[in-house]
Amino acid sequence: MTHSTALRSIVRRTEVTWGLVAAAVAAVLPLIYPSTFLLNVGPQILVMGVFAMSLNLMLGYTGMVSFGHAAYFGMGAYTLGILMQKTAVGLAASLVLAVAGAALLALVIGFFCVRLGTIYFSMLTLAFAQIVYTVVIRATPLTGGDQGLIGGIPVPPVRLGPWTVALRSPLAFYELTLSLTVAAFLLAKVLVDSRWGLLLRAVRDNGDRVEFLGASARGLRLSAFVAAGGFAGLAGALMALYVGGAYPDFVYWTKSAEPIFMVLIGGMHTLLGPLVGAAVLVGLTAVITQYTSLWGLVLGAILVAFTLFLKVGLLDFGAERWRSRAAAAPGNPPVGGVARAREAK
Amino acid sequence: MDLGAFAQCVSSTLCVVSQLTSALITGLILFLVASGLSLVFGVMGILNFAHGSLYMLGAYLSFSLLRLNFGVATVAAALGVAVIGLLLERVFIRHVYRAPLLYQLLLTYAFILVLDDVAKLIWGYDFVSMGVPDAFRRPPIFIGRAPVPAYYMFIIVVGVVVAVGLWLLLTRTRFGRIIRAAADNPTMVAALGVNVAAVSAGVFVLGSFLAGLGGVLAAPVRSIFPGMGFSILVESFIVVVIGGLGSVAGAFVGALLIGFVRAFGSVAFPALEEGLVFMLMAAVLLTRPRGVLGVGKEL
Amino acid sequence: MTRGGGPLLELAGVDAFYGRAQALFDVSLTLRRGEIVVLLGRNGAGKSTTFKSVAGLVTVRGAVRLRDRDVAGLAAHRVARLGVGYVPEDRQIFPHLTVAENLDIAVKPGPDGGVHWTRERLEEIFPILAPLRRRAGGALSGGEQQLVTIARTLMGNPDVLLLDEPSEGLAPAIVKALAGLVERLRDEGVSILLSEQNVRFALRVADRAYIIDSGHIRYEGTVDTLRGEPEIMKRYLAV
Amino acid sequence: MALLDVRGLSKAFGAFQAVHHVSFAVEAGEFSALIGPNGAGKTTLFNLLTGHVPKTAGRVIFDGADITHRSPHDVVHLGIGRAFQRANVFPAMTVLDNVHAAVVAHERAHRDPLRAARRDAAGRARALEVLEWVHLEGAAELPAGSLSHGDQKLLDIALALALRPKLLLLDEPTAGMHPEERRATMALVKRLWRDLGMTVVFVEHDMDIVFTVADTIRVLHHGELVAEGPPAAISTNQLVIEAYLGEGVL
Repeated sequence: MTHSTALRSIVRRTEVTWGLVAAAVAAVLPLIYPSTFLLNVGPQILVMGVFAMSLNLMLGYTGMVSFGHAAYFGMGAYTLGILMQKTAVGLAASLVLAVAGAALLALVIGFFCVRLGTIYFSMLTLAFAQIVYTVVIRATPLTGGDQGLIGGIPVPPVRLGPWTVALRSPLAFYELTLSLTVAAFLLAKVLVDSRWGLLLRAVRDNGDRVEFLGASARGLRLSAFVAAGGFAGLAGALMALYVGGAYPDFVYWTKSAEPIFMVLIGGMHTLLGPLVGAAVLVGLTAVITQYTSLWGLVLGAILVAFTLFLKVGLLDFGAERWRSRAAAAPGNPPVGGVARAREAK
Repeated sequence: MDLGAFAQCVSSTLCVVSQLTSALITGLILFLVASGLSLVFGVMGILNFAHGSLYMLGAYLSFSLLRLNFGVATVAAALGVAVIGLLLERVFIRHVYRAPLLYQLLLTYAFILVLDDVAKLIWGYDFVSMGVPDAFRRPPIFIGRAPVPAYYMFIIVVGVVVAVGLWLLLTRTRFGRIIRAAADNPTMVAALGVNVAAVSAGVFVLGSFLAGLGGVLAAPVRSIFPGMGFSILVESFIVVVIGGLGSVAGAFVGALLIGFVRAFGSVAFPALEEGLVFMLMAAVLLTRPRGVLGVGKEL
Repeated sequence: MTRGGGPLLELAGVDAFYGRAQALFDVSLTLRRGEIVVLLGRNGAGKSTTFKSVAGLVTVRGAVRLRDRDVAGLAAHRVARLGVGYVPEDRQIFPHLTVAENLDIAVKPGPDGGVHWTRERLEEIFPILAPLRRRAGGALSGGEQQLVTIARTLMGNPDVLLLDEPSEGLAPAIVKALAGLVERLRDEGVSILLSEQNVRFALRVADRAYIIDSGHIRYEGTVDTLRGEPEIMKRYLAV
Repeated sequence: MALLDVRGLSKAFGAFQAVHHVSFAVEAGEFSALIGPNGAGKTTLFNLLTGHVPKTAGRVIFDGADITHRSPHDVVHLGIGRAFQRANVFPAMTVLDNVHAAVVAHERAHRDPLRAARRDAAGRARALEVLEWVHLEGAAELPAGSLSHGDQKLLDIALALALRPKLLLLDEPTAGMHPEERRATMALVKRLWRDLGMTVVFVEHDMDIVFTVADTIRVLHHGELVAEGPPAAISTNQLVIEAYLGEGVL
């Protein structure tokens, strides 16, 4: 009993520990090894990692496959971009409003989508996302239409106590993205380990049974949808800062597909899994494109091998290995309530 | 919204006929691709992301084979795609029948990446355009005073013939009955002595053939480029959802519906052109969550 | 009665599993040529699983011998082609196919290559079939579905017929007709393994009986012997 | 006053009368069985009581409140818990998380953002206590899906117990178990009934068990309540014997 409980909390703490260790390494790395490649690709990995992690609140933790998650990513990006370009709202407030805007959009769209299940849910999320896309490319005065929000996003230097940090510097931006990613990860971790997160997983496993426990599976799905939308909005806002604009392809459906594959590659049973998936997919693409323009061929072949041979996400594979080793360890308690009832009788 | 333009169009034979033929060729090509997707999904439960890439391969093969002869190119290209489909199914896809749906998507998405790059290697990065085959370089056919290009008529005829043929295959042959029965209950079909694995492979080949044929027919009227399979893939998914999962008749209705929405919607709502099809899907899903002709198959 | 030595169908020490859950424990039973054997037991006792073990629809350990050939682990369609006709409990008619189409799917020669059953012959034995030909399977009543699934299975010319609870949910008059039909099939050379909860029906048509409970065979004997064992009937069948 | 009062309850699926004009009253503290052949309408009756299937006609009064048209959630929170014929649990979650989820849902803690976001040591402790009731505490950290069928059935019951129901509906709690396991499980259920002061209605096919443990037996046949009474009266009831033996069928 105590043995396995201990194991459980180790696993639980492990994710945070590993996450923080990885973050510390990532924070120090560019200081000792200032590579342009790293400063270039690093923020992309982090932003896409947060995006994939946000999707996983739905996909892995609630069992909902959204094909239209780019809508909230794009909403975050455009909200931040428009606020920073056209108003006097500051960076911090713009980030908050970008998250809020994305969550609000998710609330409206999610309200309709969570009524449907399985593939129908997926297709309806796709439909709404494409409608958002249409609005984005047509609302030219606000969004810049096909061209996107061009002309860059003015980012004023940020004052941190005695220091003034110019976020235009790639290193500063890298560290900012990293710290926001860590914050998002820790917040998401608190959420998925909470009672709410517990019920989300219950919905994922068996939504009908949740209803019989007196909780609304639909309401829980909607809350996961909104939370995922908010985190996606953060990712989108960061992406807008990174590229200095917001573009229609942020909202296009191919942008919705990317985080799905990141989650699948990294593993859907943890929050770090999607980040790992983003690192693999973005990193591999960046590396492969340096050598060949036919990156799809190489990446595709890797993915085919991955699906056929590994069949689960990388971190899930590792966790499963670890668990089966732990389960085989001696000292595990006997099970069998029915048998125990027989003895008790 | 531009209802004035729409009113003007419907009052002119020229415009109506031209939008009508456009609706039909869009719808019928889409039907060919989507019916294959629907069959594969209905019988095997596989959502094949690479289905659009098979369409692309059909177009490219037809482009390359046209040098020989149009008839040969059409038949050989579609059959070639069917063979590619068979290879994909036997070598890769049969290993993921029992895998979660998302892993099937990941695998077939990987095919898209590979096949697009293969297309780049063989046919280059740029758009290629093949033009109307010589056999169809002839005066248009007039409906009233409105001209319809001969090749458009060819697409419409082939599309309708294939639709009818597919319907006959599914309803009038033993193979068709087995396919429909396997979509409902593959275990029982196996218990009656039918090799369901062989049927699945057959269905995948048929689906690939249909996608390839769609590409072949589209090649002369659309630009051909790596990645051209993507947008028709999304539209095919929409057709399958609108028509009801696994229903070929539904796919026919759904595909034509999309053809019409695209052709006439672009006149009436030019500002919403990109979104119309998705609005249609949202409307269908919100009012009839199992599709227009859906039989209520649960995923 | 027996030809070619051993029994037509024999299960020897069969364990069956659904995933990790074991549903049958060391089940052994035999069906000889020309026999009707009934497997009795309550809901969930393991009757359907026994049938699925023969039909190749569940993972088994142990031997399933058909005419002395071990068929355990063979794919379902191979078992069917070797002459086993399986009529599942819930009938599993193809609802979107017509009756004629349902029958057509199963058409194949028997294990000896012979064709004993044709649609014409079946329509003669099941007069109800002919007028139903064009009706969709899903639109039939329970009794009609039961007869169609039996007829469908016969189109494959099996020499072993597995009938899983054929009387369930049928009106008394239909059950009576079913009894006559089962006997007629036996007379035409089909050996039948039957499972039932309707003890009366079972004891009327069968030659021998097995009782299964919690995945274990608890009793084996002729129907006449079983009739004289009220204790056993009460314990396992709540009769 | 009866805890559960069912009056003229009917349910038709198209032309098929699944439950037809059923009336009965379950007294508080009762330990009763609902029996009847397959397809008699027992599960449908449960679905009607818990509000999962709309009623064609009739009323249901529970604990003084009319719950005829209340939502399934309300019915749960008013105190009707339910376990299922086929173990209905959360297979990928640990056994403890399964019950903890039920505790959270029962307390409606997930709906209060401040409580929802915090970890819940007290809730886990309560969940563990519930697991001890059904002797599954040793399996607390295993995935529910890895339990044996019988243990999953117990976990299903534990999920219902975590809701602290006044009335517990058990649909074939011993289905698929060995005879000895069945008896042990029913004995456990009866002890829980006594210790927790619940009212229990269970569906069961094993007549030995039914006639041994139930105080009251109700018999459903073709959707109608054909008999109701103590075991002694039911065992000699001609209608019941017919329903089970299929008199008149051949």
